[in-house]
Amino acid sequence: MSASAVHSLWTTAATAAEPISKINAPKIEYGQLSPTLIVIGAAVIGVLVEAFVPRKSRYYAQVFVAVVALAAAFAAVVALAAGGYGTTKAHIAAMGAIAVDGPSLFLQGTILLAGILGVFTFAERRLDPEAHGNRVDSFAAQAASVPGSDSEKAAVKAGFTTTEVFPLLLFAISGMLVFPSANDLLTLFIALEVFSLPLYLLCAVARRKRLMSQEAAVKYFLLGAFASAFTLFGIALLYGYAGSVSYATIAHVVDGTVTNVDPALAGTMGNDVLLLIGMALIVMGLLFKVGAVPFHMWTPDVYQGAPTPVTGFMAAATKVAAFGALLRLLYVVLPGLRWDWRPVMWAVAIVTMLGGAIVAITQTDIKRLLAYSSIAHAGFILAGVIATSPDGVSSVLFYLAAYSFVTIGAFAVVTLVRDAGGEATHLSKWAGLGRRSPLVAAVFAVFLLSFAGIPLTSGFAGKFAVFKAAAEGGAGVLVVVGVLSSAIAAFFYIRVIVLMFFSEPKPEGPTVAVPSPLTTTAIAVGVAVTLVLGVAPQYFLNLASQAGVFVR
Amino acid sequence: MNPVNYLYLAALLFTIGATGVLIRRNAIVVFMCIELMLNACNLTFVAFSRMHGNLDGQIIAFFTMVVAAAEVVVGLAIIVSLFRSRHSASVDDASLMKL
Amino acid sequence: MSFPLLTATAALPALGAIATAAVPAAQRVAAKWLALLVSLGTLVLAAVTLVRFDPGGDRYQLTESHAWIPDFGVSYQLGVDGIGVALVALTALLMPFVILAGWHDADPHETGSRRWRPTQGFFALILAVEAMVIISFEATDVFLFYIFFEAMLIPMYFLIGGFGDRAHEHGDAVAATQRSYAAVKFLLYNLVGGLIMLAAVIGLYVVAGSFSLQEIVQARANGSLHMATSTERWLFLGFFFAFAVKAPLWPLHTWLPNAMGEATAPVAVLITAVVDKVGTFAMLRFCLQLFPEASKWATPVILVLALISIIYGALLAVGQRDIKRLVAYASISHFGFIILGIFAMTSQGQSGATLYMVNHGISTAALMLVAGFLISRRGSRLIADYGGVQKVAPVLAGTFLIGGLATLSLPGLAPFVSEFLVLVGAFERYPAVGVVATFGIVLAALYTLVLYQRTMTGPVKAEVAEMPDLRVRELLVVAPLIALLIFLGVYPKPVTDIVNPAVKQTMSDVHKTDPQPAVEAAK
Amino acid sequence: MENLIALLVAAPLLGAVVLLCGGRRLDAVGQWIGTAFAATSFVIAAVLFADMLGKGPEDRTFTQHLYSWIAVGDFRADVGFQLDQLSMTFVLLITGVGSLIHLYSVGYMEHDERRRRFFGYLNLFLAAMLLLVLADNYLLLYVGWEGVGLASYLLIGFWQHKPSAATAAKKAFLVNRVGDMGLSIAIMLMFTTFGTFAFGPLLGSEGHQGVAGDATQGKLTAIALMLLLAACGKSAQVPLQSWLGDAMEGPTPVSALIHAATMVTAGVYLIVRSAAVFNAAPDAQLVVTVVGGVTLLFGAIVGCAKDDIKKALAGSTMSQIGYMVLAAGLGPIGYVWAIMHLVTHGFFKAGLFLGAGSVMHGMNDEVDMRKFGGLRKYMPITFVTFGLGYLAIIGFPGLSGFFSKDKIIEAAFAKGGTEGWILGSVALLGAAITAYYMTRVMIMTFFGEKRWQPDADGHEPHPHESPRSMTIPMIVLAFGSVFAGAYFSIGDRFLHWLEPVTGHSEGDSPVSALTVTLATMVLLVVGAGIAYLQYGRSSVPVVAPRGSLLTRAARRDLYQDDFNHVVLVRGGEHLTRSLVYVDHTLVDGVVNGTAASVGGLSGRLRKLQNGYVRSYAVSMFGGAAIIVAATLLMRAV
Repeated sequence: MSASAVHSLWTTAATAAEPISKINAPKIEYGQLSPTLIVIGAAVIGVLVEAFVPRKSRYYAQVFVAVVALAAAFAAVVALAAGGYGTTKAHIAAMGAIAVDGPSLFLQGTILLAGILGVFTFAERRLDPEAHGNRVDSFAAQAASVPGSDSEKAAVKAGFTTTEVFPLLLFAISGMLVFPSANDLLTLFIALEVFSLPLYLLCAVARRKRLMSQEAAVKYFLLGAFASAFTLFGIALLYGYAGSVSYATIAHVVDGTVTNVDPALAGTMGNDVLLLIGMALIVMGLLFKVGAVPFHMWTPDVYQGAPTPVTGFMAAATKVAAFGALLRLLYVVLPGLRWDWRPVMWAVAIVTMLGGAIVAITQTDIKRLLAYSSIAHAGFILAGVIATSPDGVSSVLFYLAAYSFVTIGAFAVVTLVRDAGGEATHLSKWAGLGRRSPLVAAVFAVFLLSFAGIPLTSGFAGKFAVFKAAAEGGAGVLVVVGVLSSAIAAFFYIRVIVLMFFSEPKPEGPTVAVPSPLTTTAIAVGVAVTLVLGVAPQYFLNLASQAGVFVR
Repeated sequence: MNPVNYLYLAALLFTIGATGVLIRRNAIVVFMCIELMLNACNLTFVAFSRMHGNLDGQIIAFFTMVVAAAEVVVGLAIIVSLFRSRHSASVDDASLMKL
Repeated sequence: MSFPLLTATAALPALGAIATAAVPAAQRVAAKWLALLVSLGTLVLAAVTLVRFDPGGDRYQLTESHAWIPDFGVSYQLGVDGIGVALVALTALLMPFVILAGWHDADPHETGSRRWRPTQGFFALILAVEAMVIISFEATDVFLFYIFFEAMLIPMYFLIGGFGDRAHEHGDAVAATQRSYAAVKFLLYNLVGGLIMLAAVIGLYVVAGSFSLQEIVQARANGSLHMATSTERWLFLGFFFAFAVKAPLWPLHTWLPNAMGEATAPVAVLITAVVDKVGTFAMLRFCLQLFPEASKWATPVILVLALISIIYGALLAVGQRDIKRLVAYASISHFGFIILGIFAMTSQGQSGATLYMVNHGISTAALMLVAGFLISRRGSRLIADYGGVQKVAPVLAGTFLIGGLATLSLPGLAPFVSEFLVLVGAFERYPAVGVVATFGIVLAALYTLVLYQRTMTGPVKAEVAEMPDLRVRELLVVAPLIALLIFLGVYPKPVTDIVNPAVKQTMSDVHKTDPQPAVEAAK
Repeated sequence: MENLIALLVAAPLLGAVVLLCGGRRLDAVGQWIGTAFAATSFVIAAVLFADMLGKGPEDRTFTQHLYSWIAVGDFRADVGFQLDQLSMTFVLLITGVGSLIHLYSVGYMEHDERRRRFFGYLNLFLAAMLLLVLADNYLLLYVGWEGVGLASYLLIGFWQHKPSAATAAKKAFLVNRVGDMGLSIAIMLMFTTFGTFAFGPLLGSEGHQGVAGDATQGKLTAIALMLLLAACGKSAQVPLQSWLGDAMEGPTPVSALIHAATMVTAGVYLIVRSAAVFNAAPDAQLVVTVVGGVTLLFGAIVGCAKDDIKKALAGSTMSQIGYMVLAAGLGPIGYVWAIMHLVTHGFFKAGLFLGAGSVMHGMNDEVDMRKFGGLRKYMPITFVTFGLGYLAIIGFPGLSGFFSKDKIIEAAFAKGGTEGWILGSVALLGAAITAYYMTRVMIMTFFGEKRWQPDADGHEPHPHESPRSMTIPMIVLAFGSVFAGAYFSIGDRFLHWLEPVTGHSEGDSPVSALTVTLATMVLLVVGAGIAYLQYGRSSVPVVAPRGSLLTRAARRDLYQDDFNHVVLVRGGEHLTRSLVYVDHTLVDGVVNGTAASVGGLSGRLRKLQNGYVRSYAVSMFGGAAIIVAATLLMRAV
């Protein structure tokens, strides 16, 4: 970089006598950002509720606020989509920070619905036996107090409950809403942190098995922060490469179609090493969030340790948000780099599919099992991402929608199977469940079959869509690997079914708690979506394919 | 002085931070190393912003500090609660869940 | 549009399944009757289909077509040709007997919660299987077929793993583990096959851009759709693998003996007489029509495998100690014949194969169900545990013998016609193959008669001395089947007339004609 | 009139259905129902016969087409009947002898509670056998062919509680299946060669010539040999003869009807029926004669050593059928004589078996001739009828066997050339041996002093004459065995009767008929004489002496059975057992192995998840490094 250019910076600044007020005020399309804004607002209200509403009624207030807010946000999304913002009127809002287009609206809708179901499972208070006459949910009475300490006993006795989880959830959701629609790297990073931090906390506040819960939180937090540091560094490098963090600009620079190159930038701009490393690091950060091998190792531990409602929500919503962001990054920013990132993504997809499926075989804890299965599914979705075609986008969107509902439903069922120590997550305890309570077992079997991708379930439709897109995108090998790994995966889903239906029930086996309408709704919706998307997916496929176009 | 050197320094810091994460046991120290990595990122932003002659990088640096601060809050909360229940902040002790 | 007969034929058992499953725990007898009535109703519908079907008419009749998942190029297309309608009829025909034979197989005997309703489940699952099998015989859309081809595994899986023989020589615990092993083996084998087929299905879509069988076949015929040789072969292999697992063809057969051995006799019949037929049927309908060239390319290997199945299956049947496993291996041998007939690419071979599917269904049903009655009486599947039964239960022994004679395809019984047609069909194109296959009939006699001799003749074993003869219900199951065997053996025309045109079509699809007799050829 | 043909088959078939499905309520009258149906079809046969005699020799072929059975592509098989002189001969023999034996069984099976089923089986047999000889195409013939196999299976194993009986039945069916394999291959060959396997177009009927001759030598020989294989199975010819001896486990009437008079001669029918094919395949004919010659001696030798009266007779049956096959192998020279011998043999062999049965009936089912002796005093009728049958079979001048066998020997010489001499001398030798073993049977059974003792539980047998229902058939058959031959031969009646179907030609015999006859006589006397010296003069030991090597070999059917046992049975068992092992370890093992290895891999990969957050970080860091490196490399290369 030449000294003259640097000098010119100051000189222009000096000669610019007129005040800085020339900077015209930012223009924010509040209407189009309403979904996010509503949720954030609700989250803030939630905080105020914590501050001012008396303890007894906080729970109800929080649940009310959360549900209403999410519903409203969803309504807003629908309204926007109906208003054509998903298709014709799709554009960049908020000074280029946020893209309002098909994918964002579709994913925001999915996240919001998942969020509502999440709130339901969070709010479930009938599963655990009452403590001192107070209904309790699956969160610690007082997260700060040491497990088993007097202070905790006191808290339980006083009937405290951690109602903060609801605002935290809302904050997380708001971050997730922004994440897939972020249109510059800074927004991306902020959104990432906004939805990650609350999740870290939520992981730590389990009522039972607190040590595991806290350990999960620590692991999640450290690794998450580690990953986001990489992401940030990647962002920095990309900024260095393109001189801007806005997707459009970077894309232009990548394509070499950038207009009026500032001579000052000529030095670093177009330095592909920066570009490639930066891209790799950002992608890595996103792959961490979706739990792709080799960035997956947090998944099993966190899924197992976190309170099951949190796990369910996290497993569903995080994947949706992260894949949305990944899609936008690869399709909007880096399409010019296809030939660089596709081979890498191929490799990642393959090891993810196989790794997840293979390791899952020998798992003995249902939550860990589902964790590994979620890893395998991340691999399948990656196969669709790699297709780099409109079909690829829509298939991924569809898959995410289908997958998130199955996941929430499955984890909701996990919360029901309990013994003295809380949830009985060890597989051996599930033996003969089909004999004790056929209905619950059958429902869980439906979810498992959907995970396994058996026809007439949403899992099959999604898998087919993704593989089809991949094959059309010329990734036939991925399809074959995917098929093989789903064969392997089938084995452990089947194993659970065998356990539930064909093994004799253990005398000291767990009991199935009768849930409140809340969890019941969550599960019912899960089953319904699973079957509907399996038998008559056309409507949603249309939705997805309409939503399959990014704005740039 | 050529601002590119700042990039080298940043990369160095980032690597040191990363290495620290990998080798240190105490959760606090690990966390500090992560902060170090974030700082390296900030330095990079600023350096580039200097080189490109636009202010985006510097603004981003401010955002990053805020985020880092938030992270500290959350992080410390978690680590402290872990320490209180285990009387140890060693990340290696926190390995109940494995396999 | 007219009344959707085909849909109705498949939908009735489907709805019946739901209804049966919904019957409250207390009224399990009602569930049985409901299931029986539904299956009879389906039989009526199938009969109507058979009547409405005009052998001289279009290739696919009673067709229905509705858009289903345009995004996947999938439409809900039904239609039957002679082969399909025959097999639909077979399925519908066997079901009432299966249900009747399994009348008491699912009476609850283990402690479960009051919501545990094995009986309802058992019959609901059977009906579900019927529905899925029927629709996959009717589907003319590859994807639609695939969906049910795969989906039918699940109810079958629960039928195999969930319900075993009432008494078991090794006690309940062992029985349970063996059952679930068999069920899992069944599922995984077929699932892997199906998934590999899925890859091929997707590939087909990428190549052809449609799943409609007729469209693709036409497109290939008029050259508007060109498939690279290698592509066609890969796709063919993908499809064929799945069907070969289902059929099952050596060396993919090992799941069948486990499944049939552990499942109750009616379920075993369901597997071998109905579900497995989907595999051979699909070879005839999909492999040959979609990939004629590849089929011809693969023929030599497939013929060899079929021969191995015939001889190997028969020899292993001879070596079995377990009645049901013996029947299973016999079936493997018979499936060898069917596949041999299909890939002989002669009208005799393919008509024979189709006829064979029908006849084998009936004859195995007869043999297996009687075997089931026998086993339910003594509570053991081991041949060695029986002896001299004909002395105490002559009718049972007699029906068992007739079933056996049908299995060894005695002239005058239905299987003979089909088996001879298959042999001739194979012989006229590949004499050596025909001759080797003929050894199968000797081995068939061997394992059948050995089985009969060991179980039914000789001095009466103490354990069977008190064995009651066939009850009315059981006789009601067996007698019609035997009558049918004899009728179709003496007068197979009704079936052949329906099948022949379809086979002629298939033959023209693969551009094959029957070889001419040497003498006329010389002239 | 021709529409009666179907009834021939239908009547006994109906009988079988009625008896087998009738249930216990028919137990009392079962035997009479069965006999009635058999007689019915005999009457029908007689009517048809009369009708046929009314017609000229050329239009004596009746046909009846019922319906098209199998029709796929060019493959057409109809259910239709063809009744010509050849089939007529068989029909009369089958229904006639059949009815008699039904009658005989009424007495013989009196005390068996499963009588009804027995008669059902007998009727089933009649139906199948009639179908066999009446079918107008090979596939339908095949139905009858296996039908009689089934009937014979059921009847041999009628006393299923005896393991030996069950085994014998199974053996019979299996060996026959091997023959059937030949028949089905022959049919396939015919279809691929000629496009048809119906008698009319293939073999030709009155008026037009069949296409049988048009094919190449090779194909014709193949077809002929396959037919021969079938014939060997059914007619117990070497190498498929092993089942006949064991088949004697069945009730004696069964042995008489199926394993002497009718079913076992089906092979001869098949060959003669397929004359057109064989005539065009001389090589195959030679093989046929060889098979016939070998079996002729084989059976005779076996017959000499057996002490079980029925087994001895079985050996003789084998040998006599050997004569017929030999004759049939000679072509037009021999066809007629083969059939003629077949008919006469039907009479006297049936008679002999019934006699044997009557003896057993009187002797508590004892079959060991060494425990008989001097029975002529106790059962005179049996003695006389048996004696006449004996004279007939050894070919005593003037009796049936004399004419038929003599003709065959002449024909054998007439074949001319070396094989003519060989076959002729073999036939002569056979005659001698026949005389020997039959005399032996005769003497051991009816002459000498009584040798029977109380059996295990002290029952002293009280030999007595059998009831009339048994003796009448024996008498009738005795008449047949005495006069049939003469009746057929005077004025060559039989020759003229059958010639239109089989054709006939006198070969050029190197030796005159008279010489042959004289030679036969001499050898006859010699054979009988030796037997007399051995058994008539000296007393017969109750316990069989060790005997010469040949004797011991003959007792064990010349070890041919042992060979089968060692090679086929044992070998087969080993094969199946090893295959079961293979299936379990290899075929199944491969799959399970893969599954296991995946599981193992899973177990190992699992270890990576060691719970230490820092190692997770390492994997992330490594992953990141690899991705970065990969992306850069991707660009570099």
